[in-house]
Amino acid sequence: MSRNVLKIEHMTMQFGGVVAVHDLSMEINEGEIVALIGPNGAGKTTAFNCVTSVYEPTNGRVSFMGKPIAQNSPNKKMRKIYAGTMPDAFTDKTVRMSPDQVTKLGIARTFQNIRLFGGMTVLENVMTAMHLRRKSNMFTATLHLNMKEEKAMRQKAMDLLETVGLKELQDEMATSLPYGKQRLLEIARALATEPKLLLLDEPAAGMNPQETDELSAFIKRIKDQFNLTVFVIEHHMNLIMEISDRIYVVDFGKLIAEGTPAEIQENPAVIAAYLGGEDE
Amino acid sequence: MFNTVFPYLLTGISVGGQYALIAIGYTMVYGILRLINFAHGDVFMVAGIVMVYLNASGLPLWLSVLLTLLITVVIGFAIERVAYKPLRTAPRMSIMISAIGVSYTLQNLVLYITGGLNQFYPKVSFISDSVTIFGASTKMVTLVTPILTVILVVALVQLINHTKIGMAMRAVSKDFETSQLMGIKINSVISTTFIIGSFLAAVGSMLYFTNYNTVIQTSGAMPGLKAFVAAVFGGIGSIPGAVVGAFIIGICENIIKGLDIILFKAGITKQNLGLATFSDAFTFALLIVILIVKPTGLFGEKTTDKV
Amino acid sequence: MKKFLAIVMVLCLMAPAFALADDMPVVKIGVFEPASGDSGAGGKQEMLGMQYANKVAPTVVIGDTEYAVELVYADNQSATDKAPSAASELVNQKVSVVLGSYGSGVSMAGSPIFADAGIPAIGVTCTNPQVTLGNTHYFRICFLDPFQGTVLANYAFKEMGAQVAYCLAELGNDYDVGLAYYFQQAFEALGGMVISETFPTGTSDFTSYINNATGYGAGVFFAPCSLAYSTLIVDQAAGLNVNFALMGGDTWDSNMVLEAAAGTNLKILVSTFYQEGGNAEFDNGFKAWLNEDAEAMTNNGGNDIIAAVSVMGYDAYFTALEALKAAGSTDSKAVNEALWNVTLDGVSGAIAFDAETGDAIRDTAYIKTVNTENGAWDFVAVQGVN
Amino acid sequence: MKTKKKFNPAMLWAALVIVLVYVAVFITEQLLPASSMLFTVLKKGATYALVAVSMNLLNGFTGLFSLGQAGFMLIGAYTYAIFTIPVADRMNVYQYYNGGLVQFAMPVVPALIMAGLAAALFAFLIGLPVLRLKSDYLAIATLGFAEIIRAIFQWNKLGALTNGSNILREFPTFNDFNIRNAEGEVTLYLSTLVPFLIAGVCIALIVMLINSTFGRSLRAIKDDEIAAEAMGINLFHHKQMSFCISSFFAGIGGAMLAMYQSTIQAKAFTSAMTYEILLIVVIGGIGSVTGSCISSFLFVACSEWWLRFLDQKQMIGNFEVPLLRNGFRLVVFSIIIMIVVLFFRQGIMGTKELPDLFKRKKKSQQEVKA
Repeated sequence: MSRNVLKIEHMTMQFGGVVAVHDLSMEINEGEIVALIGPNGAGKTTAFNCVTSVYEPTNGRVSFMGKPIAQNSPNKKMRKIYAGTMPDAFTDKTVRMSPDQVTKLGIARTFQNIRLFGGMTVLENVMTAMHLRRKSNMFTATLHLNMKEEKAMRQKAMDLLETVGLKELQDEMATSLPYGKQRLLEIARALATEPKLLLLDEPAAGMNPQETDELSAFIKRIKDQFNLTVFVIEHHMNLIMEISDRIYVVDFGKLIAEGTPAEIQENPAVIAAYLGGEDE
Repeated sequence: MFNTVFPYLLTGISVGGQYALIAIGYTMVYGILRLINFAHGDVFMVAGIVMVYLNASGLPLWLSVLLTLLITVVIGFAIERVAYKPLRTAPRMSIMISAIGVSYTLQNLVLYITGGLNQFYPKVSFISDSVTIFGASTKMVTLVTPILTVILVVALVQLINHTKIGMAMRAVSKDFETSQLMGIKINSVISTTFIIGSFLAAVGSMLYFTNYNTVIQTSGAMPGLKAFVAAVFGGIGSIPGAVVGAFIIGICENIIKGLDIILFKAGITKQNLGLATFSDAFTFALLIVILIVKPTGLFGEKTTDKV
Repeated sequence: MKKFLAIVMVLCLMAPAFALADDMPVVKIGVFEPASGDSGAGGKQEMLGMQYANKVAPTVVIGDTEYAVELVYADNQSATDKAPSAASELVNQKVSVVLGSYGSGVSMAGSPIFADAGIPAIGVTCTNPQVTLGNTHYFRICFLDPFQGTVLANYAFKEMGAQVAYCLAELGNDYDVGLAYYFQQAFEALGGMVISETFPTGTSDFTSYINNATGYGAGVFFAPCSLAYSTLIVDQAAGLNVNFALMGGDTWDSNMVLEAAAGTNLKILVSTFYQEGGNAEFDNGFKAWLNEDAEAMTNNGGNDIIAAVSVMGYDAYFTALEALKAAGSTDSKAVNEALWNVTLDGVSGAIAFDAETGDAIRDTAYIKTVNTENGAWDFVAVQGVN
Repeated sequence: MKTKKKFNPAMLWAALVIVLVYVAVFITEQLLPASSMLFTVLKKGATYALVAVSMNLLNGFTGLFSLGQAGFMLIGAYTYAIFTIPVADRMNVYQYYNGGLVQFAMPVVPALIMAGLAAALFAFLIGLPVLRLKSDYLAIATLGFAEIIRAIFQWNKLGALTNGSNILREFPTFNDFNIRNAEGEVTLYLSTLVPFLIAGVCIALIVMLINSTFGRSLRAIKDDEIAAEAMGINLFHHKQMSFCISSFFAGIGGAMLAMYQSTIQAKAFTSAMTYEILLIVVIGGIGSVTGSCISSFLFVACSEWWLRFLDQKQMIGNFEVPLLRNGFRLVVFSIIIMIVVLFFRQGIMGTKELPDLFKRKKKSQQEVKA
């Protein structure tokens, strides 16, 4: 088995009295495409936010390439209302990183509700994401002494845009693109940070069936091209079943199943959760 | 010790009461529009000027008072309609700039009308009188202000909690768009807010200027800023917060002014350190400390960004 | 709508200034005074003196030609940051000589602009020594703070028997701070104790400062501040039933202080340049003019009590005329040269300039007190340094 | 696939316009009398342009709503003044403090840089706690800090350094850049060109920063903080950097203001000054450097020059124009501002820059041809 890229151990995220993620444990290995599915409000995006350090998990540990990037246990105040499991398992230390540090380590993400930089062109959006890999400092950059680097950045950004098929639109304002293209741009932007692990939050949302079909091929292609491990949240079952190596299913914050696409399709708990979900 | 500190406390409470009446206007508008209404301090000043001119025209005092309240309310209402309503869909910054513009305009208009000279505020016989309590002399208005403030605030809280318009206000401050969809007449709610704010500013201005007897175009700037700080301090959007904040700011400010002598009398310092220089600065220092410790103020509600 | 507004705005901006047409050649005298801000009231009273003087002597014979004298106004807004552009405006209008200002800070702020343009200025009631020190273009017809401070300190210590004095000055007001400083020096030299504090611009609540003075057991409360604040202090001190005397410098010599003090039991002393009744001809003429001119009356605070600063403004105007006559030309450099030797027997006393600093040689000040019953100034003493 | 940098005629035109402006300033200064109000406006305008652009860097490009500009200008102005007052004059200036603490004088350029650095240092310290606050709260906190700075500089106990609350003067001003002959007559006027050069260099640096990879990151923060952070941009560092740089240039702007006014006093650096600059930024267009520059000249010209006639009685023939008296200028001015704020929300330039103007022209020409 290949190397472990992301490991989540007993992660619980509680907002006040609401437990959004409840004792979630999962592993993602190098080169895999792993999906996290579940009904609306099951805590999928919250899990993403914990992995990318937007939120600090209430309890549990997240490790990337064997190194903890987030670890926490409920503090005094939280302990009184804590509704999760194993409150004493991770008290040895606390690890807290900012989202940009996590990105620097090699985790990039896209957003469910597209968050492009509206005031910028398509090309600039991608170039902005390369900022973290720059070698120039503020002075050299201001005095434009980093022309070589800047040129290389531009070139690489163009290459990325070509990969996602947006090269022709490079000078358009990002927000003027159609919805599906904006999603692709988000992926290009995430790729520009040179990630090892790519988190895709509902990449097919708002895409038409044809675009969705193209997307699954596209994800596989970039995975190979950039040596990625992919962690994806999605509602489009066809897409998930087609691309995923393994699938985790959550409901009400809790992990209810894991396995290959074929296993999941036959799992009664999953079926119940989804049918139950439709009743709501 | 008590005798030394008490006069400052007394002044502080009085000043705090005046700030409180202005601070409510700031806090209510912010609660609903998320707008720092920079012009509010100037509405307060204009109320003072209106009173001066009405009184000079020979009207009886009670009529001047009533007309001042009415005119100030109309001005507050008009400002909202002219300067803020057209910008409702504009970015927050634009509307704030518009507020600064209104403040600028009001000050310059008053400068033009008065010729930049101090105007003497009419004396109101009863509340201008001197009284002595616990050995400290003060004006009657010092005692009247906090009491009147508390009465008005209690009335306002009743209005907000137990009337239909109050309910609408609360709804709008929670979620502007949804309440609009729910059929609340946003514009009338906002106008009501401005009317209440201006009314309280007018009452505040009467108490304030009776105490300090002169009005000039810049009279509103400092009290306005202080009241605003008080509103933020107490948690902007929260009426009890604004009142508590105003009293705290008022008292602290006056204690600082007297701090040198208090320390001196207590034997802590040997010489005058000139700490009174920092009476205004301290207000802001206090504000910054509270913002850092509790970014939404004493009674403010916590908000989280949705990702 | 937008287009229309844009056009209207452009028209507003482009509207030319309409020039005065007159047959007689014109000599321009710049009036560099605050017409707004904290010192606005005082500045206006000072301007009244100049306006009245201009009415009394609307023309001047320079060389062989008779010139009409035009007063050119620039409002320095009592602010040191607005003063330079007001001064530039006067320079731009090509005035021959400048009068002003009320307030030392604005005078100092405008001074370099006049210096660069080579225009002389006659300080009317700016009493800080720094106004004229180290330059050759600024003159002054009033006494100075070291003198005034000493006079007041002497009076407070010797005549009133005060042992402790409480000084209160506005932060960043050179007039206040300077006068308080010299008062403190003199008072402490006499063996008294001085507590000196400052208040920030825009303060309206002085009760805590007054409480401070009471707390220190002050015998005199010396607050040489702008008129805007002095009336507040008077009013609030009255409300607090203080048992010390209030003392002010020349800025307090105003009917507005009288108004604020009327009907209270305060003791208020001020030092000033002139006492009404000193020159009957001027007094009568000035009062008659005030009563005729409604706007002038308003600017004087609504009554015809003569402020000392008006007298000083009047004298400054005639000093300028003398200088123009002596120079024999309207060229500002010539006027500057001529000013050194100008003498004038003014309403406020004889004026001649010190050959080094350009300050008027003066050795007396009037001390007045408020008669709280009839709301008028009562003359107390003419006081010199000794 | 290759990304050749295309020759851009719009940029060339823009550069040409800028050069022409400088040449025009230089020539006008030699021709017109030095007393002309035009130069007052140009000097103050250049100063305000720099400060406005520095504020725009924060408000328009980084999305940080800061209202502390006056405080940083104050630091800059004081630093400049304290270090450049000739030793001989110190006894006079520090009249109550025995000549003051500093007993040397620096040349102008190092003093200007010191002014910027001092402001940046304060900004760094203030930024540590304050920049974690969001939008309005940040605005209030920075406003508060500006007030605190003002109080500190006015404190009597620091008088040996700051001259307490008293006026500082006698330091080199713009007029000292004029080249004089032995008789003291001016042979070459540079007093307006110099502020243009100082402001020009500083603004050019800001523009270059905005167009660098750092500038992109700042704009990203403005557009979406969460996304920017997710793209590996350290929010705090970049905000702190932007805050310090903006303050650095505000400090230099403050020093220029000191040079323009020839005297300075802490009292003048109130929040009203910050509001004025904010108005300039908004009128010019939030996020447009060109707009800030143009509007600062217009703003200064209106407030100091073009509208002055409204303050005095004017006669057309025998008809006295009504309403005109002291203060009317400011009324008209504030109404103009309100009209701009309400009806021309984008400001003069929106988010366009100088080269964009030529680009658009070109496009429309093409359309005509087609």
